[in-house]
Amino acid sequence: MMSNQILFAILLLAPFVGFMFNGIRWKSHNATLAGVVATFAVFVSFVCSLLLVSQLFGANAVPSVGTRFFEWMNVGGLQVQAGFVIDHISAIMVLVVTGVGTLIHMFSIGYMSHDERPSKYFAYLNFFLFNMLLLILGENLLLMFVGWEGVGLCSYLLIGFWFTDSEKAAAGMKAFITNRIGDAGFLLGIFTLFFLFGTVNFSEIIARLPAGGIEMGWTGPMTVACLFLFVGATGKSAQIPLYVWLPDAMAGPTPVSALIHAATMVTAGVYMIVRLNPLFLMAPNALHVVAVVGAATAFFAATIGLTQWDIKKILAYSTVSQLGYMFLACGVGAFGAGLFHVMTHAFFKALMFLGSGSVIHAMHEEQDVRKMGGLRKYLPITHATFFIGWLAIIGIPPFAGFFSKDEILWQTASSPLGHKALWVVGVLTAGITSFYMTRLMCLTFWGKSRVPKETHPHEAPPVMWIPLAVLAVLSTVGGWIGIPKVMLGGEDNWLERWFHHVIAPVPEALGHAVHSHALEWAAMGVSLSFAVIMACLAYTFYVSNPSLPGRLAQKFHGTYRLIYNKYFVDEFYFARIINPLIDASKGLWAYVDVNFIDRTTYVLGDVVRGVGSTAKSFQTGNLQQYAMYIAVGLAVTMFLILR
Amino acid sequence: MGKDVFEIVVNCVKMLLIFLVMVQLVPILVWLERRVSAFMQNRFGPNRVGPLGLIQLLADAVKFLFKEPFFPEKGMAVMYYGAPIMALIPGALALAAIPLGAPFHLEQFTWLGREWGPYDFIMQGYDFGVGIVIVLGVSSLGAYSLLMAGWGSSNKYSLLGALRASAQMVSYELALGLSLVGILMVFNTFSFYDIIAQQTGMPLTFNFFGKVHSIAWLPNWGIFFNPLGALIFFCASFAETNRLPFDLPEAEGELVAGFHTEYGGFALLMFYIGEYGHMMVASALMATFYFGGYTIPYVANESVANWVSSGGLATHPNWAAFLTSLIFFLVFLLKVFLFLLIYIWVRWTLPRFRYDQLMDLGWKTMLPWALFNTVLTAVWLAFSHRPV
Amino acid sequence: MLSSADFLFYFLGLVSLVFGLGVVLFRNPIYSALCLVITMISVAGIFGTLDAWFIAGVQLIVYAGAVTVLFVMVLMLFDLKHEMKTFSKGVIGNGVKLAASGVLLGMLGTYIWATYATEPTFKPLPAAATSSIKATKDLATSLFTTYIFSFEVIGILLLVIAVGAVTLSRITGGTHHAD
Amino acid sequence: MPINPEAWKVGLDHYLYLSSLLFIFGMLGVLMRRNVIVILMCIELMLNAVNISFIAFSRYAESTNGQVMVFFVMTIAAAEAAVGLALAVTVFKKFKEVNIRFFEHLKG
Repeated sequence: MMSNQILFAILLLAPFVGFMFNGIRWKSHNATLAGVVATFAVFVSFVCSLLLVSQLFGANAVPSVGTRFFEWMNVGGLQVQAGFVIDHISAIMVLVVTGVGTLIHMFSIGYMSHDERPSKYFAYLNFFLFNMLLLILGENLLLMFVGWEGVGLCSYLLIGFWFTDSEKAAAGMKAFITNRIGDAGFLLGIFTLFFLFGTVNFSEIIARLPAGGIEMGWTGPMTVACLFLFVGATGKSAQIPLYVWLPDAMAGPTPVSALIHAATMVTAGVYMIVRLNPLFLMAPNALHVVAVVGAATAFFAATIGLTQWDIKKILAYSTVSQLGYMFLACGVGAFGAGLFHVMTHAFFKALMFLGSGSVIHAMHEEQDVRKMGGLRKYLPITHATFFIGWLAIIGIPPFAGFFSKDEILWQTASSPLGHKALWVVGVLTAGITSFYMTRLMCLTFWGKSRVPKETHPHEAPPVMWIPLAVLAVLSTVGGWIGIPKVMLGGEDNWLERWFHHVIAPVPEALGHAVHSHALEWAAMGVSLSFAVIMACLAYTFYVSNPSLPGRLAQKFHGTYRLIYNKYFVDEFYFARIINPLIDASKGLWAYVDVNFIDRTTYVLGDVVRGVGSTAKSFQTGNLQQYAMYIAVGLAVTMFLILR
Repeated sequence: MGKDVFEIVVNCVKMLLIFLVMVQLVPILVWLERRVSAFMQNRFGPNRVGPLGLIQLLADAVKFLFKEPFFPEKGMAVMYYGAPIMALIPGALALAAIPLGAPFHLEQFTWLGREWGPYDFIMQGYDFGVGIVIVLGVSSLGAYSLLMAGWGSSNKYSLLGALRASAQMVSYELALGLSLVGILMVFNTFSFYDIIAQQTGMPLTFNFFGKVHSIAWLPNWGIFFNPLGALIFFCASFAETNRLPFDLPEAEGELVAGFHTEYGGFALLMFYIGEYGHMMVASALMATFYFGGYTIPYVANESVANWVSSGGLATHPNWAAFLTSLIFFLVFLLKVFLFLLIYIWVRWTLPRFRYDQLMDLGWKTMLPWALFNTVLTAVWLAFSHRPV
Repeated sequence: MLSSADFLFYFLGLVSLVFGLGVVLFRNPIYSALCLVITMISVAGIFGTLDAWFIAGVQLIVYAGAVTVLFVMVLMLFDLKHEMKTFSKGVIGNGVKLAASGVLLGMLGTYIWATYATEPTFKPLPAAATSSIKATKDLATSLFTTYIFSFEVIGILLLVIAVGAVTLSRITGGTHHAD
Repeated sequence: MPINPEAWKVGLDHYLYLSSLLFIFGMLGVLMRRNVIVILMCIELMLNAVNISFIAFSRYAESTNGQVMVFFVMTIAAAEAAVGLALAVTVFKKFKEVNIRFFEHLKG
C-alpha cells in the first residue's frame, strides 16, 4: 500500500512529468505520441485522486487526507508549508478536474492531430493541469496563489496558441492583463487575511475566526478581505466587471476552451469562495455583493448570448452566465449548491464545448452558426451528445443541470441571505438560457442546411466521440447526487451529507430559511415551465419561422444593437479606463519623469562617474599592481589578526 | 637509530653495484642488438673481433672514449653538459628502487676481530614502501635530459626532437601509470616485496564468485590476472624509452639524429646508457609485476635455499643466504634479458609510426583501454569475492 | 647531535631555498624552470622526511614530471632567451612590494617562533603507522569517504580545464583582432 | 646569541620557516617578474611552500587530512598551469612576447 505522500506526489507530478516530456521535445510533430503521453499522465493523476478520495468514504472515513512535503518558507511570522489536502470540497474539484481533464486530453489527440506544434500544445495543457492541481490541493492561500498564477499563465499561452494570428495573440494578452487586475485584488486579500489571522493556511484561518463575530458593516476587516478576494474571483471567473476576457478567450483551440474556460480554471473563483465559506459567512455584506454581481452577470451575459452568431461565443457567454449562477449561489450562502453547479456545469459545458469542437472540426474551422444547420444527419453522435448537454443546461429533469440550477434558485428564494428579486432574475436568466441554447441547437443541428457546398462535414473519429459519450452519461446522471429534499420525501440527499462537515450553515443571526414544500414545488414548476416555453419559442423562431428573428431585430433596432455589441462594455473600458490611463501615463512621463526622476538619476550618475574616475586610477590593468594590493592587504590583515 | 658502519658501507656499495650493473649491461646489449638484428636480416653482424665478435664491444668503448669532445658554437654549456648526466640519473635511481633478488639475513659473525650483525639486507638500492610510485616519479624526470640536450645544442633538429620526445613521454606516462592501476588493485599494495610474495608458489589461484579455483600447471603470475594491463604497459614502455616503433625523437629521416645530433663520443654513449637503462627498468617492472619478479616458477623459494645449503655449495649459513639471493638475482636477470630481447626483436620488426599516429595511439587508444582495464579489474574484484 | 634525518632536512631545505631563489632571480626563464624542477625534487624529498612517501612520489610524477615539463616545453617553443626587462620597473612600486613581502615574512617568522618553537618535535610514529602502505591506505580512505565530494568536484574541474585549455590554444589571434 | 644545540633539532617550526621563506620567494617572483610564464612558475613555488606546511602539520597532528589537502592543491596547480600556459600561448601568438603588461589589453 502506497503512503498518501507518495500518492500525492504522483498525483501532482504526473502532469508535470508529462509537461517535461512534451516540453523537451516541443519541436516534434508526433501528435499521437504527445497526446497519449499527456493523456496518460492526467489519467494517472485521476487514478491517484480516486485512491485518495476513496479514503473519505466508508466506515473508516477520515475528514481529510493531507500531506506536507517540506517547509516552503519561514520568514518572521510567515510560515508556509508545501502541504496539500483533499477534503470534501477539494475532492469534488480534483475528481472533476482530473476526470474531465483526461477526457478533454483524449479529445485533443483527435482535434490537434493536424496541428503544427502538438507537443507544445500538450505540454501547455499538462502544465495547466499541474497548476490547477496546485490551486485545488494547496493547503494554504499562497500555494493556491501559485496555482492561480500558473493557470493564468497557461491560459494566456493556450489562448494565444496560434499566435501567428495577431488577433488571437491579442486575445491572450487581454485575458492575461484582465486577470492581473483580479490577481492584484486576490493578493491584497491574502495580505489582509495574513494581517488579520497571522497565517495563510485555510484550516488555521477558519479555526481562528472570531466566534459569533459577524461583521454587519462595510468597513470591517473581514468584509474588506472578502471583497478583495472576490475581486480576484471576478477576474479569474469572468464576472462583472472583469468578464470581458472570457469571450475573447475563445480564440484558443476548442478543447482548451472546454477545459480551461468552461470546466476548470474559471470555476477557481467559486472554489476559492467555497473553500473560505466560514469566512465569507462572517461578512454578509460581502456575500450580498457576491450575490448581486453573480445575478447581474448571469443575466447580462445571457442576454448577450441571445444575439451572437459564433458558436463558441454563444457558449462562452453561456459560461459567464452559468458562472454568475454559481456566484449567486455562494452569495446567498448556498455554497454546496454552488459547488454542485460547478460540477454539473463542468460536465455539460465541457460536453457542449467538445461537441462544438467536433462541429468546428467537421466544418473545417468554421465557427459561424449561420453557415451551419441541419448537421444532425452528418454528425449523429455529436448531435446526440450535444442534445443531452442541451437538455442539461436548460434544466430538464432528470438531467444534471436541472438539479443544480433548481437548488440554486430555491436557495436564492429561501435562504435568509437571498431575495425575491434575485430569484426573479435567476428564473429570467434560466429562461433566456433556454432560449439561446435552443437557438444554438436549431441553427447548428436542426432546420435546413446552410452549409457551403465545398464543405463536407464528417463525423469525428472515436478518440473524439468517446469523451463526448462519457461526458453525456455524466451530464445525465451527474445531478442525481443532489436530488432536492422534497423529491426524496424530506430526506437529506447525498450531497448534503457529503458537505455536512465542511460547509457551514448560514448563521442564525442572519435570519431563518423559509421551509415550505409547496413553495419549493411551485418555484420548481415556474422555472421549469418558463424554460420549456422559451425553448419552444426559440424552436418556433429559428426552425418553424426563420424570418421572424430578423424582423424582430429590425423592430427593436436600438436594443438589438446594444446587446449585439455586448452593451459596448469593451468600448466603454477603452474610452473611460484604458485610454485615460494611457494619457495619464504619457503626461506623467512628459512632466514628472523628465523633470524629476531623470534629473535625479543624472545627478546620481554624475556622482558615480566622478567617484569612478577617481577609482579608475587604481585599476590600471597591471596585474602585478593588483598582486601588490593583495600582498599589502595580506600584510595588513595578518598584522591586525596577530597583533 | 644510528646505523652500523658496515651497513652503511654495504648500502653504498649496493648503490654503486646497481649503477655498475646498469652500465655494464649496456655493451652486452649493444652487442646483442647488433647480432640479433644481423640474424634477423640474414647478415653476419660483428664477428671478426674475438669469439662471436665479443671483443668488438671493447673496441667500440675505446672508440667512444677517445673521440674528440666538441661543443656547438652557440650552445649553452650548462645544459649541453648537464643533459647526458641527467640521462643517467633517472634510469639508475629507478633501477635502484626495484628489488633484484630476495632479501637475505646475515647471522652475527666475527670479522677483523669484531662482532658484526645480525643484519637484514635487501637486494635493492632503497625501499620506501611505495615502490612503484617512486619509480614512476623518478623515471618521469628522464624528459629533462632530452629537453636540456635539445635546448643546449642550439640546433633546430635537436630542439624539435626534444620537444617531440618530451611531449611523447608526458603523453605515454599517463597510459603507463594507468595500466599499472589494475595490477595494483589486484595485489592491493604498492610494495614490490608484497607483490612478488603474492606471485610466488605454484598453482594459479583465484577467487571466482566466492569460490577458490586453481589451475595446477600455471604459475601464480600477475599476467594471468591482468593481461590487458600488461599489454598496454609493455606498449607504452616502448614509447617511454623512445624505442622503435616510437623513436620519433631521433627519427633519422626527418631530424638527423634528434636531440643528440650535436653529441658525440662519450656524451653520446651516456645517452645510450640512459636509453638502455630505461629499457632495463621497464623490463624489470614487467618482470616484477606480471612475471613473478625474482622467483622461479614451479619452484618454491624455500627449496632453493634448502638446495643451496644441502648441496654443499656453502657451509656457513651467511654464505648460503648470500648465494641463495644471488641465484634469485640471476633468475631475475634472465627474465629481464628475455624482455630486452623482445625489445630488440620489435625494433627490427615494426616500422616507425607517424607523429600524429603516435599521439592518437597514446591518447585515443591506450588511455581509454587502460581506463577500461581499471574498471574491468574493479568489477572483477568486486564480484570475485562475492558468492553468487 | 644531528641525526641523519635532520641532516637530510637541512640539506634538502637549503637546496630548495637556493634553487627557489634561483627561480626568481635567473634572467633566463629556462634556467628558472630548471631551478624549479630541482626545487620540486627537493620538496619531494622533504615530504619524504615527513614520512609522506606517497605524496612525495605524486609530487615527482605530477610536478616534476608533468607540470614543469610543460613549462619548459612552452618556454622552448617560444624560443625565449635572455630577457631585457626581467623585473618590473618603478622605485616606489618595487619598494612597496619588497616592504610588504618583508613585513609578511617577519610577521610569519615571529608568529611561528612565538607559537611553535617551544613545542616538542615530532613524536615518533608507531611502527605500524610508519609503514607507507598503511599511511597510503589511510590517505585513500579519507580521500574516498570524507572528501569524496571534493574529489568528484576536482574531477569535474579537471575536465572543464582540459576543454578550456584546448579551446584557448585553438584561438589564433591575440586579445584583439589582428588588423 | 648562544647557540643552543637543541634548537638545531628539526621540529615543526623548522618546516614552517622553510615553508614561509619559500612562499615569500614565490611571492616576490610574482610581484617583480615580468614574464608570465615565470610568474606562473613562482605561483607553483608558492603552492609548494604551502604544501610543505600542510604535510608538516599533518605529520605533527598525525592525521591524513593535510595530505588530502596537498592532493587537491596539486590537482589545482596542474589545472592552473594548463590554463595559464594556454593563455600565455595565446598572448604570445599575438605579441611574440609574454610580458605580463600585455594582459592590460584585456581590459574593456
